[in-house]
Amino acid sequence: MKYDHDEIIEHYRLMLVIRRFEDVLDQLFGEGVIVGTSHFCAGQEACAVGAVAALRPSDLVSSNHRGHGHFLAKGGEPRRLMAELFGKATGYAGGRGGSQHMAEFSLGFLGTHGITGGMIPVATGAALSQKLLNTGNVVLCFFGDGATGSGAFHEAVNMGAIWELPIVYFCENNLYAMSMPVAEAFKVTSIAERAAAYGLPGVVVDGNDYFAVREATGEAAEHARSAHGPTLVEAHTYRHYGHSKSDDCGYRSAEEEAAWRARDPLKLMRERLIAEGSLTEAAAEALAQEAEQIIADAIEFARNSPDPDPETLCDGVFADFD
Amino acid sequence: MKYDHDEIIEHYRLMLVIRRFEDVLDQLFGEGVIVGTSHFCAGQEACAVGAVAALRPSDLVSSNHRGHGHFLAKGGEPRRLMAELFGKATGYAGGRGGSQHMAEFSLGFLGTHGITGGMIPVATGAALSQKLLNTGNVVLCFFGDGATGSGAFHEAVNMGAIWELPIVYFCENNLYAMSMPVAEAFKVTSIAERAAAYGLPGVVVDGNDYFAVREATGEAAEHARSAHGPTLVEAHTYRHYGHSKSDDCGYRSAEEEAAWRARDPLKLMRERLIAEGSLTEAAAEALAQEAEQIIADAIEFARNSPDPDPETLCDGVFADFD
Amino acid sequence: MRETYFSHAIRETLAEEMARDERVIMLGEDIAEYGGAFKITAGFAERFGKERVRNTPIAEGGFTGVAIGAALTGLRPVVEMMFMDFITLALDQLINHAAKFRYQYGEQARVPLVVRCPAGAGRSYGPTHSQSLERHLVATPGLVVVAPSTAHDAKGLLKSAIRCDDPVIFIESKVLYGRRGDVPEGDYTVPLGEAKVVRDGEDCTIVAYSRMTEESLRAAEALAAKSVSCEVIDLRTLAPMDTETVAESVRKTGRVVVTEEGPLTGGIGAEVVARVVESCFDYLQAPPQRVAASDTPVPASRVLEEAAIPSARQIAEAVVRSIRAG
Amino acid sequence: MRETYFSHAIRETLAEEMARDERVIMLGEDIAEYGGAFKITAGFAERFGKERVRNTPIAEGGFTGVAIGAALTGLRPVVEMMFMDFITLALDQLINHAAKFRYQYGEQARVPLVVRCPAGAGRSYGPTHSQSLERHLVATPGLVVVAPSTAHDAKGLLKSAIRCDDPVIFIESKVLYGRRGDVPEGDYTVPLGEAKVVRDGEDCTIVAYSRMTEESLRAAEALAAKSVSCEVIDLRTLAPMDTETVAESVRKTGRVVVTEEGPLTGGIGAEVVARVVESCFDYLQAPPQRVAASDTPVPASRVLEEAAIPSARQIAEAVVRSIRAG
Ligand SMILES: Cc1ncc(C[n+]2csc(CCOP(=O)(O)OP(=O)(O)O)c2C)c(N)n1
Ligand SMILES: Cc1ncc(C[n+]2csc(CCOP(=O)(O)OP(=O)(O)O)c2C)c(N)n1
Ligand SMILES: [Mg+2]
Ligand SMILES: [Mg+2]
Repeated sequence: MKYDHDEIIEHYRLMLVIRRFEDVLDQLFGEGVIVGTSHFCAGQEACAVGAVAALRPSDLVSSNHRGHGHFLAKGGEPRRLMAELFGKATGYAGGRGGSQHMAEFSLGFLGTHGITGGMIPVATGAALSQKLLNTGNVVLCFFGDGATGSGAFHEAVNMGAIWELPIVYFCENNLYAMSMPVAEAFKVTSIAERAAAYGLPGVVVDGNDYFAVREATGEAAEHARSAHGPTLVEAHTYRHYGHSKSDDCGYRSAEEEAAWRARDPLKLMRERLIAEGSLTEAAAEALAQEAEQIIADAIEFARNSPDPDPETLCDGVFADFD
Repeated sequence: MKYDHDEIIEHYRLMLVIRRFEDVLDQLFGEGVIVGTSHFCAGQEACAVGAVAALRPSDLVSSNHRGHGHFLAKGGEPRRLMAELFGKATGYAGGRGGSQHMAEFSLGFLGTHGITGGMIPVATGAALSQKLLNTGNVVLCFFGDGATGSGAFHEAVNMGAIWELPIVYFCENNLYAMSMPVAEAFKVTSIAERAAAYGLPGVVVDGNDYFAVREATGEAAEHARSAHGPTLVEAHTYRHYGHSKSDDCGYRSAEEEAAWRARDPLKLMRERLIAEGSLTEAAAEALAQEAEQIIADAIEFARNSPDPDPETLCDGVFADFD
Repeated sequence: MRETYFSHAIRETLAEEMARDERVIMLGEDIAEYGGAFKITAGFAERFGKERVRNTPIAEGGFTGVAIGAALTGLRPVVEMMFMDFITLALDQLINHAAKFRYQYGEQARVPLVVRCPAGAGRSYGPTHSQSLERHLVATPGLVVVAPSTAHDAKGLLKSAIRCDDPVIFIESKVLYGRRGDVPEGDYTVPLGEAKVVRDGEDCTIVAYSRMTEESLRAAEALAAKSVSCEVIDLRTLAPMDTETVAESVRKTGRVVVTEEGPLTGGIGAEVVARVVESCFDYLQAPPQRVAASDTPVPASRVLEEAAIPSARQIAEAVVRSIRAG
Repeated sequence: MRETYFSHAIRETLAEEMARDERVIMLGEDIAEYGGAFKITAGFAERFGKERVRNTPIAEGGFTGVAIGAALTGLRPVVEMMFMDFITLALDQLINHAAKFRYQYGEQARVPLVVRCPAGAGRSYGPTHSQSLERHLVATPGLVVVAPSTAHDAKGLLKSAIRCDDPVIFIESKVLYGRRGDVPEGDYTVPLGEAKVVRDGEDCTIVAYSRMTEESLRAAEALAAKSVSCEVIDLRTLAPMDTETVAESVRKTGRVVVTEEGPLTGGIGAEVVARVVESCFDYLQAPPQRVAASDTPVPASRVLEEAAIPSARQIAEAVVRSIRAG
């Protein structure tokens, strides 16, 4: 294996943590403990963890509405993420943002956001900063297949291309935008094909395979870092849950779901690591329990955290006018 | 010749009229007779006239900021167009719109418009009407190279493609968007290449050759009419004047300008028609004088037309609330 | 009369109008088989076909523009803007195209378009899924803006909106979706451009629309117990605004409180206040009061969201302030 | 002190700020070699290089978003929106991104962005090239909106805007570009958020900004000849608004006329009136008056455009109406 063993195990554990985080959230929503909405990334963990694994810690990540995995992969603490979902003062956005609006710049995490496609220009601007400030960092910009229909995608990717910015456009193609199948939203069969319209390389990768994702993203990141400009990476993947907590997935067939569950990224990774001898069944079980513990602790933390103080409602709208 | 002789001569005359219209406008602006702004299409007459020649009279045309030629080609009267530029009550928009905001639906002319790219979705919607109302008509949607950078282009062309709407996306690539060379705005060398991103055919055509434009547009229109969806036609052309009346074209080289003037669409057409024996020098001269007369008459009409009545300022904001 | 949900009243209206007029079509994200984020159009694709109930890609500016073009050329499109927050992406098409076409192209141009906008807070959806952005539409000459507060009016106003030859922004409070009210079966319209006195009173006029009408009635109820009599006006149409109904009431009560779910600055309340002082200054016994959301984004956390959005209590307090003031 | 054009004051400021701070960059259509549609940045590309003076494709939403992202991560971008009319295309990035980032992401997030907007009518450019769209920005919590009326303030306010850590919309009247005024050489700032009394008076307060300040002063001049003394306030910053300076004046004069170049409904005037009645109702001797453009798109024809846009005459008439009223 060309990667560090401990790191790989750590990343596998991270994927377990993300999965557990999402599974538990689904329960908490069901029980009414959490209100609002959330978009679960269970099934797409290899994209988040595999792609971020290809970065340096000082690189930046921008996310979208389905961002818990991206944030945890970039070093977000499950406790503060969970607290945000509970709407608590200790959450990453102090309860103001909820699932779709949280960031932690010290980790290089530029934020989840609720406007589909809206962060693609913002991430492109972050890449412009990296270039002009000569940081040597690259930006990894996550978005879904649906977002590629937006004008924001088109305008931003074009600027990333002509200015040869250090950014990787990473499309998690999970076959649907909400209920809209990719084939209904676009006439092209592959989103990576669209890269050509911007004069960019486009690559397709198995988004459920941590190693494949890491490999492809690593190449794209080095391409970007060495001033060759962006790449459009299209990762094929699938979400286990519905679009958001209120979706029953009536638009997907049972066969399709089963086929993708059979290619669950956690299962694939576990099987591979065990086959390679990097992991034992017992160690895998222990990691799963660790993940459970981490999430249980996060819930505990969130539950015991204070609500934001309503007196702070109007604070911080401006940096210079408070 | 596969086209009707009289029609071809008529179209050549139309191109002369458009040229004269623009040349005279330039003078009128210079003299301060006309205020506001205008974008002249001199040099691009073969696009307007050649493309519209490929349509049926009941087909629709949508335009942009550089729309005098499109409007005249679709049957607009020079008098009322000129009156609009004079800001007169007899103009197509009663003086309210000026160069960039006039339409005549009875002619199937959906309008010039001042927002670059903004009419592409609107034209796509008109194509949706044609499809759902089974009119058998197609929409010809004109825009420039610069407009293809806009999100509106991306979003609309994608919808035109997936819904297989009867529309021809006609890009007049005149090498610049204002001062921005195509090669600086896009990494791809040809705009037609971008069609592939939408699963559409893209064709490149010599935009200074009336016959080539008519041929390509005709094929695209029949493709659209027979429910096969849109085509992206890219016509290479060049504007003789600056972007708008205030532009000195400092960004273009004298050689480039000379090379394109040598391929002036009027010159090309005249030479071809004379070579083919369809036109004599004398007849060509007579047509040019006719064009001059038509424009002189239009100016006379505009000059003698009344100003709009300021009392009407607030009329017609709504259809149902006046 | 039958009691039904606000959301069902809208669904029923859309279905009736689609059945009545072939030119009525729908465009929006996930509106076909899925029935839309709020299930308003559930069953429509099966009934009316996917040609007329059209799923769009995620392209709010684009599909609003497409609807505008379709409206100009013979169809009567109804767009579903999944959340009103996304209308920001369509503002160029609405402000620079739909709103201007009739004025600039003249009588030949009509834009019989309805843009349905689920709006407002109260569900802890956070800053980009909770806004009340009607201010941007009301401030644009050429757009009609409608915001019903009851299931009855939702049906009658939506019928009028669909039959109107101007572009109409139709605001649907997400919280009101779950309210029930009496709704006649079959065809009826509520005229656009007319406010309604929904409660008679003598001491103070409360002007509201959409969900805040409910809160205002609640405030009026509470104040009635303290012998303060409030007249409540539901604007129903925000643009063009029915200033006369408001003015008539204020001339009687001498006091006015205006409330809305959007932030204070630059809101609908400012316009109402400006019109009230212009039209009935001499009748005013106290300064008009605005009760609006905080001048902040809408926070997600329930405690913060509740603090941000006005409620009956704040409306009642404003009435009391007004009465104490003079 | 030196007299210079309003447009030159802006150019000079941009150049000085780019020289002072490497993080200041510019983005916009045709701003490099071409110098922008109004030639404000002529020579900048040569002087500062095309890395920092960046021509963009026609993609207002996209490049505004790019600027926002760059601002979040260490640069201080100045965007040129060729015509303010095109800001409609960037409203999602401004309303749902720039304006919310600090509030939702907390203190770590700053958006030191300036969006320069040549605005207003008077050139017969027609409906899509003549608008005053500040209403949309002022009504959005989290945005700073600035609109200078003199070359002096243009320089001082633009310096403050560039040095501000919040997103600032900077409105430049296209007509004012051609005005000359005294402008100190070198560095000075005019603080954001402070209105200015530009003429003292006793009988009526006129509140204005941008080009309407000039018209208001002209009206005040004309009225002085008839022994009516007007106090003229130039708001300068529209958001956050300096209500106190206005209120102080109105408490003295008892009358207020508010004027703006945008249409009446939903404009800045409504907000000013609402604040005035809230803060100095008891001092008002007459109903506040708004003088604004017609509730129409801006027509191209000179006669219509002149009829649509307010002028000194209408402002003076409003003052007289106010004085007659009480
Ligand atoms: C501008 C905008 N339009 C619509 C939505 C509603 N919405 C949220 S996520 C989503 C689907 C996004 O699909 P995709 O980009 O494929 O991401 P996925 O959810 O599949 O991960 C939609 C329509 C939104 N949040 N923002
Ligand atoms: C949304 C918008 N952005 C910018 C402009 C200013 N503008 C008008 S035309 C133009 C260039 C358009 O270039 P292109 O599409 O190639 O058409 P051409 O002028 O070359 O015919 C620009 C930048 C505008 N009118 N609308
Ligand atoms: Mg998807
Ligand atoms: Mg061009």
